[in-house]
Amino acid sequence: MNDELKSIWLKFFNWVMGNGPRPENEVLPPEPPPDLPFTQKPHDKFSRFHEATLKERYNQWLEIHGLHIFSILYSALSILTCLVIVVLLLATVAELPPFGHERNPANNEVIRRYVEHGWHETGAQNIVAGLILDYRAFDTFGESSVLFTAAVSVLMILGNSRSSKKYKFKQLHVYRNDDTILRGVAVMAIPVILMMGCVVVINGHLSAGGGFAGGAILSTALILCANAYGFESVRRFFNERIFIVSSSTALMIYALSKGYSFFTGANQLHSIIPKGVVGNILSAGLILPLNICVGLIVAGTLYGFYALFSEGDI
Amino acid sequence: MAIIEWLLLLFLIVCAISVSITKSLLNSVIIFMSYSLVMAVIWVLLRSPDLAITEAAVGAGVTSVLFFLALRKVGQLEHKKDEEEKE
Amino acid sequence: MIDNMVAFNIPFVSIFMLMIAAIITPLLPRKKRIPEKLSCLVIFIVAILSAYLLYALTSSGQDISFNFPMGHFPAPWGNELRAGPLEAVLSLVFCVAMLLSLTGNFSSTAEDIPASRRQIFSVLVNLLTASLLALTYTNDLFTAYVFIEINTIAACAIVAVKEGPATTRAALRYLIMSLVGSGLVMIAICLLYDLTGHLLMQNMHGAIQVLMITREYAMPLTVSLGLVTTGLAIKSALYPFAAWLPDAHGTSTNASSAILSGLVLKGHVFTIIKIFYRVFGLEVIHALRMDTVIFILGVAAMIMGSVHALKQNNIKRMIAWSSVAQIGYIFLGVGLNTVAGIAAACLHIIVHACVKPMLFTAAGGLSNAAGHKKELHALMGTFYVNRWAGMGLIAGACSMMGIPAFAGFASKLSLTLASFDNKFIVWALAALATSSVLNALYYVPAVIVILTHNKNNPPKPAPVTKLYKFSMFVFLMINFYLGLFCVPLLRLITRGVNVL
Amino acid sequence: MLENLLLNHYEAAAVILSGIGLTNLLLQRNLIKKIIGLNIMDTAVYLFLAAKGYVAGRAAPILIEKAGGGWLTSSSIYVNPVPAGLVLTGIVVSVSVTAFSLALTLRLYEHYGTLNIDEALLKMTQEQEELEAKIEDAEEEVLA
Repeated sequence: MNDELKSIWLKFFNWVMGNGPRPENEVLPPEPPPDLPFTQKPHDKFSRFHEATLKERYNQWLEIHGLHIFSILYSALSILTCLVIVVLLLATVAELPPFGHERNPANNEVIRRYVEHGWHETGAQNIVAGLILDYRAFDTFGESSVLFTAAVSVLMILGNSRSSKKYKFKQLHVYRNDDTILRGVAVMAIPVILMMGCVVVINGHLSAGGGFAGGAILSTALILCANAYGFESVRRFFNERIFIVSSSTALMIYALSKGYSFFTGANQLHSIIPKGVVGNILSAGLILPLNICVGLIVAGTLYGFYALFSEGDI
Repeated sequence: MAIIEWLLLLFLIVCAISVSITKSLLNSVIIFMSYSLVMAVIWVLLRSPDLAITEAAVGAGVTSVLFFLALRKVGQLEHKKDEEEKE
Repeated sequence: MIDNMVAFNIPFVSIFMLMIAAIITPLLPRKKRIPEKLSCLVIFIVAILSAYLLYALTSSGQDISFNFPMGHFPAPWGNELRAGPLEAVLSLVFCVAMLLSLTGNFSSTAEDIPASRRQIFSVLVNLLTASLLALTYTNDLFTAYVFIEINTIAACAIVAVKEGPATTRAALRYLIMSLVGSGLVMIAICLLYDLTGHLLMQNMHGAIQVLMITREYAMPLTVSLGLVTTGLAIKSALYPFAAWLPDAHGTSTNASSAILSGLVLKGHVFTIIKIFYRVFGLEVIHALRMDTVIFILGVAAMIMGSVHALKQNNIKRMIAWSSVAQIGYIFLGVGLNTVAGIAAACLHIIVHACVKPMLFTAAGGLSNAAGHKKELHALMGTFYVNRWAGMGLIAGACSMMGIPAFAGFASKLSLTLASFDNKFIVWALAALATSSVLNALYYVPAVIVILTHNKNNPPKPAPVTKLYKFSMFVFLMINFYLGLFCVPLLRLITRGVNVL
Repeated sequence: MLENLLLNHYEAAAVILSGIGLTNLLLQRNLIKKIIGLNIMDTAVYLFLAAKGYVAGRAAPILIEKAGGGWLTSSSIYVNPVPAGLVLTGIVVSVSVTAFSLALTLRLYEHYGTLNIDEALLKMTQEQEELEAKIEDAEEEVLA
């Protein structure tokens, strides 16, 4: 029994350390250069009297042992830093308000208003959706902009490497006709995934989920489609142009509708957007259209990341 | 219930440490993926279903896929280089 | 409150205009450099709006500042923007400096960057300006975090916009240091939220005052202040954390270097000032001893930045290290921990935001005249080829040395005056003097080199566009204006700090 | 102190994790591991925030329907929704940053064939020296 446990532990340990049997395609970190062998030639008899100065000796010693010592120092330094940070933060945590207590400073009048009046002020059943898309919508607009910024930056850095010969990356996915199993699964799975993504997006104000989670689910359907039928077939309905147009348009609708709401709110004008009845699909004012916009942006962007990383083009 | 919480938190810490010490990049990405999944479970325990769904879809899904793709690309180049050297 | 409804909406309108410009730019045609022209136009409009806001806030003679609720819910339930004279001045300066950095380097951008990337470059410039304005105006700590992240990604991307291994490496290094910084800021925001239960600055301030009186949670408060300061100090390249800066600012295209050095660092410094002044309050900062730390780091940065700059042979890297020294001046002012010190620091932010883009634009013009070489000895005699760039470099160097009638003199004078009623006066004056001498030691040789006639290998005359001359002219005018008429500006800033 | 730590066990675990992640981000020399470290740090901070929103014995912040119609809206039923909102924003930010930094890493690998940022610097200086040597040779040839 004990031996079995030991062998299991050994296997796990080897796996963690990366010593176990490896698949062929596995990626290894570049090997550190081996310690320099003693390349110094033996001194001939005449030069024996030449005393190496201290500096020369030090340089020789450094050449031979420097890398090793440097790596040891490096690890020691990292462990030390880690310990210092952790101990400092642990000392801080020990003084923080207790976990899960209802009289903590964070549970104040702000939270009470969100919970008690959020449903008629925003019209959303999911308090978190009302919070991020109505009370604190500016943050969420910033968040979508972060995603947009990352999307255009990645497009700039990795884009167009399929067409130009300058870069070495080859296409990873070679379209194969004989992958019937994957295609069979994809035919069944893609509609289900799409439907589930849509449900999560559309019910964002009623239940857990919302635009971001739903968009991520939608993007997996696109990724599966690309894997089963090749990137070319996805490119028929979703290419770089459509990617840019759809994300920009969705973000634009988001910005304009939320801008209208900010403007009317700050100037105390009457907003024409109805709140609806809490609990219905068509309720919660702007939250439903905003969730759909966010879902579109996220689905497009995440699929775009996938395509850019694997092919260098959308 | 409390024991499960402790076990999950301990698992997270073990994952984080093994990510830092493992030598194989593929292993560290796989460990990170399981870390994200356990994090999603912890968020369910902390009564935040929105976060759990998002983390499961994004942390364990999309982020790990991006890491795998990056590794694959690096590995592909490595193989290509080997071939060139053989030739 | 403010009665003028147009001025009331300006902070919101300027941020949203820039955001919307960024969003539609990918849809525009690439021909005739339309995307870049659009972003210049939008930034120009925002500059005019900010100038109007400044006029509306100060014309009545009273110190006015107002809150702009983002949405139908007032604070502490929704997000808020806040604008006063100081915010208006800063946003005006940011827009003007951004605009001039773009127009001054219009032709060098076209040489360095292919057309498809230039479109995305203008998207990133718009986003960067929007995030700077949002950081200036925001009244909410979490909104600040989100826009810091936009700022980080956009800043790293405009380093990487010029193709090539060196820029990629520099951008990656910059990104990693920035991410460490934003991670620390995020931890600090979480701690502060847990201690106060608010994210809005003035509510946090109230809660922290109560905590200081009851002496609860002293340790977490100190740690969170330390973390947020360290995080933002990494992003604004305070000395021990500035190793990433010369690579990033030295290798990128001229417009990017000018924007990064002149503006991006300043956004983070101003965030630190806001957190010190509005969230914690000067007494709390003093009680937690953070002012001394900041002061010492500022002095170290002033000296060490110049020492590093002395060693450089590449002119862009030299100017980049000089930025580290100038950031030290700003932190010196913040470390004095008085209203006068913070006003002097803000004046130095403005001065540096106008002078550093001018220096980078001038260096770009000179190295263009020397056949794209950036080594100092290669620039010999380039003054006589591109006189506008030469004059820009000379004026910038004079300004950095603190010669009277140039912009840098004004801020150094106000820093000196601010340090008079402080216990660190000797140290502050010694540091100011040493740093000025060190500045002279590396700027004067550069000026001498470009003024020496190169008889063996004279630089070939390169065409200088009208836009370049115009931008350099405006830069020089701003420089002299700041040097000669800084007193009303300083008074305005002091009023702004009082209602910050 | 130890009792407090046991009481705040979620926060304690979160700060340990964020310390590990931060150290990885700062001191690992492999870029992919640095980025994984970044992700660990981010999720750890989010764990900290989510733990701060939890209140013992309360339900998730989605309104529950009353038996006879209408909604249960007493604030003593639901946990704090603010941290959840902040963390949602944060997750998006961290996935964007991850994608961006991985893209830069791939470009670096294309140029230098290494994932180590210090080795890249070494190779860069070597390449520059070789380039300068070549230029000098060419100049000498021209002169000759």
